[in-house]
Amino acid sequence: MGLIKDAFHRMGSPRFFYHGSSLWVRGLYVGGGLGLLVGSFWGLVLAPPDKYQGHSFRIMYMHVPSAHLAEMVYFACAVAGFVYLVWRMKMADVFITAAAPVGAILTMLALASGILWGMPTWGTGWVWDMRTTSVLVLLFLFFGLMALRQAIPRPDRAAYSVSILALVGVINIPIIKYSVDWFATLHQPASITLASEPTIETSMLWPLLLNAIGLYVFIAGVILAAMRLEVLKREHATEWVRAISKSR
Amino acid sequence: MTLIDEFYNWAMMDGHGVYVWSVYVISAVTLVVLGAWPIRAEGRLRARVTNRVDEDSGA
Amino acid sequence: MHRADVLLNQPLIEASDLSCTVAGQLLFDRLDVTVLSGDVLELWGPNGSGKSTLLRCLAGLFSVDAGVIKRPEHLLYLGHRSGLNESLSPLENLRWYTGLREKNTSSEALSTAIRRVGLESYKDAPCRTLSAGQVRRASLARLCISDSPLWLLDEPMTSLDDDAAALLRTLIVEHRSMGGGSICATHVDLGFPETRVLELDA
Amino acid sequence: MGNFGVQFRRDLLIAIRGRTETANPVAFFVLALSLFVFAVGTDSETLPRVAPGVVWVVALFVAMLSTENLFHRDYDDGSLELMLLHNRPLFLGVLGKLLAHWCVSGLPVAILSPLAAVFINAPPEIIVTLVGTLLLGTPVLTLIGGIGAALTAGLGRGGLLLAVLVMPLYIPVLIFGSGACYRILDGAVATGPMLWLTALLAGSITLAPFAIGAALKGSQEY
Repeated sequence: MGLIKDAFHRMGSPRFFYHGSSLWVRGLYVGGGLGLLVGSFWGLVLAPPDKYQGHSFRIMYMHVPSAHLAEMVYFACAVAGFVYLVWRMKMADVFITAAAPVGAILTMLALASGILWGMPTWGTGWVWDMRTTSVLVLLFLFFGLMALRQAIPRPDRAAYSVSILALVGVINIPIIKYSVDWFATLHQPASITLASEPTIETSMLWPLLLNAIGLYVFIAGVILAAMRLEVLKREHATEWVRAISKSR
Repeated sequence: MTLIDEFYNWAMMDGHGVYVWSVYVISAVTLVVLGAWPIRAEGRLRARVTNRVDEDSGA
Repeated sequence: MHRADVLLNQPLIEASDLSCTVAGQLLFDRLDVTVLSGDVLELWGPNGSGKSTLLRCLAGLFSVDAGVIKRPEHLLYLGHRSGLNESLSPLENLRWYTGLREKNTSSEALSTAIRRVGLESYKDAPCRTLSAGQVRRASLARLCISDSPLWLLDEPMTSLDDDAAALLRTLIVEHRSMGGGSICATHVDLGFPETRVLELDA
Repeated sequence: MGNFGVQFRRDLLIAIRGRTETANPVAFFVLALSLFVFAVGTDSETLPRVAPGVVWVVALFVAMLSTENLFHRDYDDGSLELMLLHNRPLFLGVLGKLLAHWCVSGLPVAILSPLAAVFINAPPEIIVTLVGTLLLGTPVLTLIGGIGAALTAGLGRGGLLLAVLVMPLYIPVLIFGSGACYRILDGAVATGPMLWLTALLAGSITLAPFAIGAALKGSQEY
């Protein structure tokens, strides 16, 4: 038991994290980038067009992974918030600081691809259904996290409140999703039934899976790199950071 | 059908090409910027810390 | 008003190796603070040396980066801010304060406390109409009525005239004689016999 | 009497003492409604159709604007520190404070809503549901707004931060609140959304005070 506790503790120290993570970032970038390239190529060129939607269906290979990952990033921020509230681990707050902007950009990417997918397929850019609207709400939740941290004068003291906000947000996500779903079915014109995912034949599944894994791995690398930046920002006055700069 | 026509038809994706390509271009640009931004910013920050360290030791 | 821990002579508050950095500034490191009953501990140090932050950490309002604090069940904290709502009168503010402590204090006790700090004629005036000195006196009323064993006072002497300062000294002496302890962050020498001093450098 | 009652009486007294200021939310409620009428026009039959939603949106703005200064004044004059130090248990004191605040913001809106419905000539059959949903919904708005107010207590009165934090969380209350009225308007029965509103109330009344207490402690750290 001591080993795990010790590893958990050491993982918590920014200095250990900074030195240990440079290799990981490069590996995740290469792995993720490769997965995305192969997945996108496969989705754009090799996979057959969908019977009903034709080629615009290929947008799904980018929209679905980014929308799904954006939500996972918010859940991860909530978990990090919980870890900070319970164990007061500085690295948990560093994670939220780094992951929130990345999550927000991913959400915007998902929204943009959702709109561009909707135009040719259903004739309208914006469909007020459960999925698109809850992605929009997710974007506001990310903005909330960043806006609160921005408003707090001393960033190292913002961790407690931002963690609370992340937890409050994550508890509300399912409630918002359900209420928007109830709203959508109440006002949904029968013709556009977005809820039913177009049936995916296996040949289309592979590029989607590859893109999803590629995006996960790549974004993990981006968040790690952003965390390294945040650690440097917070610890630039400390000895070990000055030591690094001297050694170079 | 020359190679160019073939490429053209493929790229047009009978009308949907505009949307598909713009999604992939936007995604590519976003992901590249997202990937490069922390690395470059870290480099700049380390440079700033180094100058400050040199100033301190130099002064 | 006797206090249980006075008999056992347990420390009223015991804080060991406290350290706190705020906005990159290390305020104090590996600091130990212990107050026994009857002690008066004065915190000296220039502005920004962390006197107020230390008091807020001891009170439990501000979290330290490292260190353990064993606090009493109840303590009195007198900060820079008065703690009085501007549209309520000193008496109403005091009634709310004692009500929170579930002490069913009789209204005579409240009025005697108000009279003692010399705000008899302003008993029902909303606090926004009081002067700064009067507001400080109104917050001193909490000391007259407090039964907390430990007092944390953050520059209590500010904007007090002479007899208010004298009143504060007598309150602290009374508190001490009943076995209470107090920590005062202060610039001016409070003039108490054998007080301990904790120097916080910038 | 426990700290719930003590805190409630104190905050109600403050609200009554500052009558003119506490009347602001109600004045805003009536004013904002009339803005909608000027925008939509009275002759067309769209206004009755839009009216329940309008009343609910304005009630939401009233809740949000009035929770803005829920904790600001206590933070500025230091009584928030006393609240945190001496309110045992803290969530009961927070509940007392929020109840007092609801009595002067959410409750008047719910009581006035029949007049408001007539004011913007909403169809009369929805008035009972409107009052019911507002009575159930406005406390939830105050509770959720309280979390935002506690998080931003120490951050000065600067503009829209509270709105950005809190509005996404208001969406379910708005959807079920006005949704119930539209169910009635379409002749259906509104038990579904009403039950959902009660569930939201039960959930937020149990969880929000703890989040508010924690957020208030957090606000001391800035």
